[in-house]
Amino acid sequence: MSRYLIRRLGQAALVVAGVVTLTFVIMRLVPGDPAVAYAGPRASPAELAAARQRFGLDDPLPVQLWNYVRDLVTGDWGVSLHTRRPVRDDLFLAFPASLELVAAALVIAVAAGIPLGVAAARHKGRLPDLSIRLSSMLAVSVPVFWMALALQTIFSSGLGWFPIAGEYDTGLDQTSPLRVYTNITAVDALFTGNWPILTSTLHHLVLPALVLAAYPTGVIAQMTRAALIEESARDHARMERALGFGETAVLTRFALRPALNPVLSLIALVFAYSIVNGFLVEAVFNWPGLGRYATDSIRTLDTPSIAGVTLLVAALYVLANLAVDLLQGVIDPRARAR
Amino acid sequence: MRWHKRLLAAGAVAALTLTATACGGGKIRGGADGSEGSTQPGTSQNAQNPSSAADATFVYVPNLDVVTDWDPASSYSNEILAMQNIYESLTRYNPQTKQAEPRLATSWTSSDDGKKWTFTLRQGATFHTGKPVDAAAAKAAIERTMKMGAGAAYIWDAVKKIEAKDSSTLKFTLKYPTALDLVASAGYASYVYDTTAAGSGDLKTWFGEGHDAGSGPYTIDTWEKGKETELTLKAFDDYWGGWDGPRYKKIAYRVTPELTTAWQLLRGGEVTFVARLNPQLFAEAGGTPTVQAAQTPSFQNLLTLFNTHSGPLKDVRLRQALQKAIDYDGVVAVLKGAGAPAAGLVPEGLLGHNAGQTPRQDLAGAEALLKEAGYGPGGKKLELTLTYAQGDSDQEVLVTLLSSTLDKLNVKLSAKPLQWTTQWDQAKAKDPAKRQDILVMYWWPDYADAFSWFVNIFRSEDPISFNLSYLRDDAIDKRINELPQLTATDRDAAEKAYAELQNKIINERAAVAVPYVMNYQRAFAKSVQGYVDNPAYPNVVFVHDLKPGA
Amino acid sequence: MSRAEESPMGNGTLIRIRGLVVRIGDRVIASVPELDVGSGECVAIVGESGSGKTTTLLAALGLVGDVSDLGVRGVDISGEITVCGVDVVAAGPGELRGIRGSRAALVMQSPQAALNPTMRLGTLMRRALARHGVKGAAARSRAEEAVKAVLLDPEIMRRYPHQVSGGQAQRFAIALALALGAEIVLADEPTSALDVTVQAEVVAVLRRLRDERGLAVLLVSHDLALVSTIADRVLVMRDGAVVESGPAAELFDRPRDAYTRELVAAVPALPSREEER
Amino acid sequence: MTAPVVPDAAGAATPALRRTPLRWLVGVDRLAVAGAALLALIVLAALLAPWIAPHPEDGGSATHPLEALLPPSAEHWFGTDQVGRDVLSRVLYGARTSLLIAVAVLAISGGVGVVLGVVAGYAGGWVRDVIMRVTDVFLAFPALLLSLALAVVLQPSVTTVIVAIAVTWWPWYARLTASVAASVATRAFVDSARCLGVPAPLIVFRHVLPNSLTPVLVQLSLDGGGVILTAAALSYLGLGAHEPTSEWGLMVQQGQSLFTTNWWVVTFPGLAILITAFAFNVLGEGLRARLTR
Repeated sequence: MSRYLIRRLGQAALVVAGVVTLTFVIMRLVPGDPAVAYAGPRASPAELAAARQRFGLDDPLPVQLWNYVRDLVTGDWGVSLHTRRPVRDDLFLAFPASLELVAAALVIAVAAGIPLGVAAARHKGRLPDLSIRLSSMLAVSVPVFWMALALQTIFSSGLGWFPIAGEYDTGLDQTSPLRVYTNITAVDALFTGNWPILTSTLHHLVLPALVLAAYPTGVIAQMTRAALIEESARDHARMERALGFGETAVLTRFALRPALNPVLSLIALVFAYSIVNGFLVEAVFNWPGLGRYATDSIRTLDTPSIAGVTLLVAALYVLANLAVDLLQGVIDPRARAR
Repeated sequence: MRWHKRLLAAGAVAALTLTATACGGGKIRGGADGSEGSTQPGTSQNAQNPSSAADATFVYVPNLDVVTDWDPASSYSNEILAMQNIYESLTRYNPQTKQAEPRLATSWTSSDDGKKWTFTLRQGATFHTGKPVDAAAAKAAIERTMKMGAGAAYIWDAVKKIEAKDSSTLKFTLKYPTALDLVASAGYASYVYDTTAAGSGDLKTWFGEGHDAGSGPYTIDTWEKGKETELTLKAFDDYWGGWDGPRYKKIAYRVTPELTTAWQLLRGGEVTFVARLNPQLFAEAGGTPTVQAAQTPSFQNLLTLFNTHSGPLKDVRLRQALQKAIDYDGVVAVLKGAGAPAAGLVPEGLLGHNAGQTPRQDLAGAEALLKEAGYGPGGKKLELTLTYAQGDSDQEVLVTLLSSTLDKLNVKLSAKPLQWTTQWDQAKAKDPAKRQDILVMYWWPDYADAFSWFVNIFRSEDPISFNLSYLRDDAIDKRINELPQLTATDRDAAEKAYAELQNKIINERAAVAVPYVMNYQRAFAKSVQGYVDNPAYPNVVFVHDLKPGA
Repeated sequence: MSRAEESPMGNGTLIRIRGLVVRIGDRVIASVPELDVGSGECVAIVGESGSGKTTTLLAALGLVGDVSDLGVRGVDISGEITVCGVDVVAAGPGELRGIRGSRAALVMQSPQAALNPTMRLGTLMRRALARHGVKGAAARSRAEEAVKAVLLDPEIMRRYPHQVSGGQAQRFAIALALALGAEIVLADEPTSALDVTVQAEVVAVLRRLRDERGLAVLLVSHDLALVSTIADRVLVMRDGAVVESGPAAELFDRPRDAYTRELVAAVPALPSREEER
Repeated sequence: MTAPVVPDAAGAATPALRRTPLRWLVGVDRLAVAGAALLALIVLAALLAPWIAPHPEDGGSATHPLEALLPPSAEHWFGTDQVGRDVLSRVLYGARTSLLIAVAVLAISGGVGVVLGVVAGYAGGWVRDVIMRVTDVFLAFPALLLSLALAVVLQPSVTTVIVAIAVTWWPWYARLTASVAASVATRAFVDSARCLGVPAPLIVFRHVLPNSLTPVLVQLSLDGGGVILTAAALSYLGLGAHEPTSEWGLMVQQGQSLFTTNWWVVTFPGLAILITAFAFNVLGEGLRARLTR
């Protein structure tokens, strides 16, 4: 078991190393001189040279890569060209809000996707199945940025049911200031018992989280359905039927747990995907997460920031996969034996 | 099983510690600046109701992050929105009179040759640090700015020496004649600040932590990078301008990149002022009773610079044909008020503006010129490259219309939207063959002086920096070099010189076409009284000048 | 379950099949004119794979097509199947679930695959008992008794399927049937996935339960050696049809059908039933 | 892209069905047929755009600044955009761009992925390890993120979109093919080919490749929708197609601040993306249900 863990960790480390190298290479290919971008359009040659030296742009590429890796490891993710602050600080500020949004979306997706998948599997081949399959295909086909605009126009500005944008009513910072620990507003508000900010945050979360949940709900429903159907065709399901259990019981009480394994791996995949998809949603709802930071970085060709965002999301993805592998051990005892 | 649970728990703890250490643990949000005694529950006005009560909050909606650099010496970016409310310069530009007016300086004189300037400073002004604003402090601030040489510090390039004659007399000696009162009104790098604010500490670091050392009506209250309400300012009680009558006691900057969202916030009464809308939303704002809309011409115009040095456009006839091909009225029509017809290079409101030179589309003329050069319908196909700013919808409109028109004239325009650094790199390429034929970019001056367009864009330079039409003309260079002294000493002569230069550059050399001047389209709450746009300070609202109405 | 007492088939016939034809599409998968299994009796169906023997067994539990993608749509069952007094062909799902497990239990070919991999054996046992109304202490004692009856350590209920051997798993499947009070076990190739020594264990358990408790067994197998040690009567199927049936001893000694002869001849050393006994 | 191929239940009774050609078209495959029909319609619309578009010149570089932002009418069914172009015509021409991108991306990434995957699967050993570790690295980026980063590097254009997406998608096919090819490579006919002295490349491309293709083809049709969405997202962020190309994502981006005032500029291109991605997904799902059984 621990050998499996070590091998798995080694694999993850290898992937992270590859990710860092690839990111470095891509960032070196970005047109334009980062020194110029940093020093500004009116920089003197001396300022430019200083900037070049600061970014180590005069060293040979392998040396630059080595320095880059060394800096990353020691927590120096470089300085953003557009905010002029350490990229790491920027990411720490922006990421919790993104995490909050993505987590909310995934909660919705799991809470809706799995029951829908079960229902579809239960009524396989009949109308409920077809309609669930078609709507989940629709959900994975919708361009999020467009859906975000549409929902915002209809439900916020049209019907006025939800706030237009933002993470919470910023006026509340005055009347009931939030003490931050994790920087995830909903979590901090919950643990410090700051109900005004908590309810406001949840209210603001509804639309963006729903939009962002569309894709994961669709794929989770489809995957749950497929995995359940596969699982319910196995010998053990026949055995459970022969023990007198009905179809619904076989699906939910017996087949669902082994079927969750592929669904879980899918969730890890969808988690990272949703962070990036969230960039597009955040822009529309002005959610103060990584999205705005990333789009600003792209607009200004801010290579250290783009690299930071890329590395962070890729690293999260690797971590999520690792976590899922471990979780699968909890769900499926067979995996523990590997 | 147990092994897994332990591992997962350890992971969760690690993640928590990571975030907790990152934010210092248990901070009050909105109190990023620990020393400034941040907000207390219930003591201040709810930002939700900007229009009520005496100490109302002015909620400004910018579409970009506000602060990248808190140092008044090097600040050269969007933080001007806040800086102009925190810091003051010696003078402030008035676009109506086209002249600098008193701010921290109450009066000034210049010598006949325009090389010696003496400013008399205001009595009773104090910095937020408590120190009085005197000539020595102003000298120290400007000298520090000059010494750092960052951002827009170049505006002081002409200054040879600064002397504090007494506590209220500041004397500048220049290397060459310059309209220093205009320089001192610049939006950036002109601030007077307390250079001793950080004590023995490093001043730049101290600024970077979110402190200020200005003399303006507001001072930093809270600053939280990356949050929606990035920055709030509060009244500086000892401001020399006083706080009589109803005034906004707080300013909040609520960053909202999406125009539609910004508009909906304003319509919903959540914010006070939206700096930028699109024409359609602006029209809607005009028809909304709780909102007022104001449109003001800016000092920012769009330039299409033609490559006079290499490629097909070396032929002046082709450049003139392009000038005639641009659908000026069409662009302005599509922009629906976001852009106004341009007359010459210098926007209205600046010395040098030339009201008569409004260009018109002339397709027949363009066709004739193309024919003469062997191109046009029936002739050779002319292939041109153009670069413009990625993500700028207004430039995109121009480019779309231009390529549509040129298509009919047998000119194939291949237009590329690029990030500025890329666009600029390509334009500066050593190999002329790699440069574009047409470059589209905005230009605006760092202080209210038309000289900026000429010295930066049309004076010969090597290596190339902003002379992106690659014009090399000794006669033009000579005239450009004469401009500062004329501006400083003889405004009428300066006016004439500007007119002549524009004729030479636009009509004779056809180095550039100016499709339109940007208009600012602001929308703000009905309750705001006394708002006047000042294009010399792009997007800045001088909040102290306003009155919160009912 | 009290239905056992009020069974309408007082004469101890647990399975009665008459004129059963199972079709999928136009193809006849299994056709059995007559088959009866009485209480305490062991009837075996033998034949090569694809002969329709498993289909016949599943049809008795109403489980034909339960895993197929087409569900009931493609499967057509005609004829009469009565199991523990329930008309399986006509019965609704609720009625079928009433007899499954508690009166007629299934033992499948691949022992571990037949047990849910994510569930401890005890959990499965507990849920199955609860499904048939046995809960709490009664359930615990019944489970323990049943597990002991198949010669397993009750500790095994704390394990997952992948942690037990094939023979243990198979005996546990039989214990499930015992705990639920089944009168007949329908065993589909119960030993073919097991080692030879383990096979003997499982067969021994089945035989003992039949002898001691009167448990009826419908055994499907291709293994004539196994069948000969336990079956009272035998049906031989080929290509969906019954080619020969009769008492085991008679059939092994004097196979009438050519195919049966082939089968019998193929078994290297068919042990004499007399010796075994 | 995200959902791995999960074979539906394989009942013992089904083989008989596989031979009935009628079932292929009706029965379970109504989904695939519906998806294919919808997609065929979109392809047809794209091919015939110059003839069926009411204002074909608007699909290209024409502009009519004086007819800007007209609401839908008999003359302009979908209204006009900021510079007066017929939105319907641009949506039809946009189908060309989107389908071109989808086909190019799938061809490139599918081609590269299949070749590398077959090599990895057949060769095994360190070759497989190296190729798989490289795909691991690529797969550690969410596809849109890596495409974004690449699109930033390259200058915005349709080609950029194709390259940026293809670079991030090939590893999926490499993975899939490698696992299928590995199992095909152990089958008897490959062994016998090897024993007969058939050279390795020939075995790979004559025998292993054709037998590994089916799941890849299913995956390709499933991924069409994902490519369309990613391409639209890139153009929406200003990293893809640019004026005067008709592209749906670009149209949404250009019109997004007009949603409350001129809804038609955004709504129709958005719907076009939705429907096209949906058609690909329905087709892919239908094929998957059919072919993996």
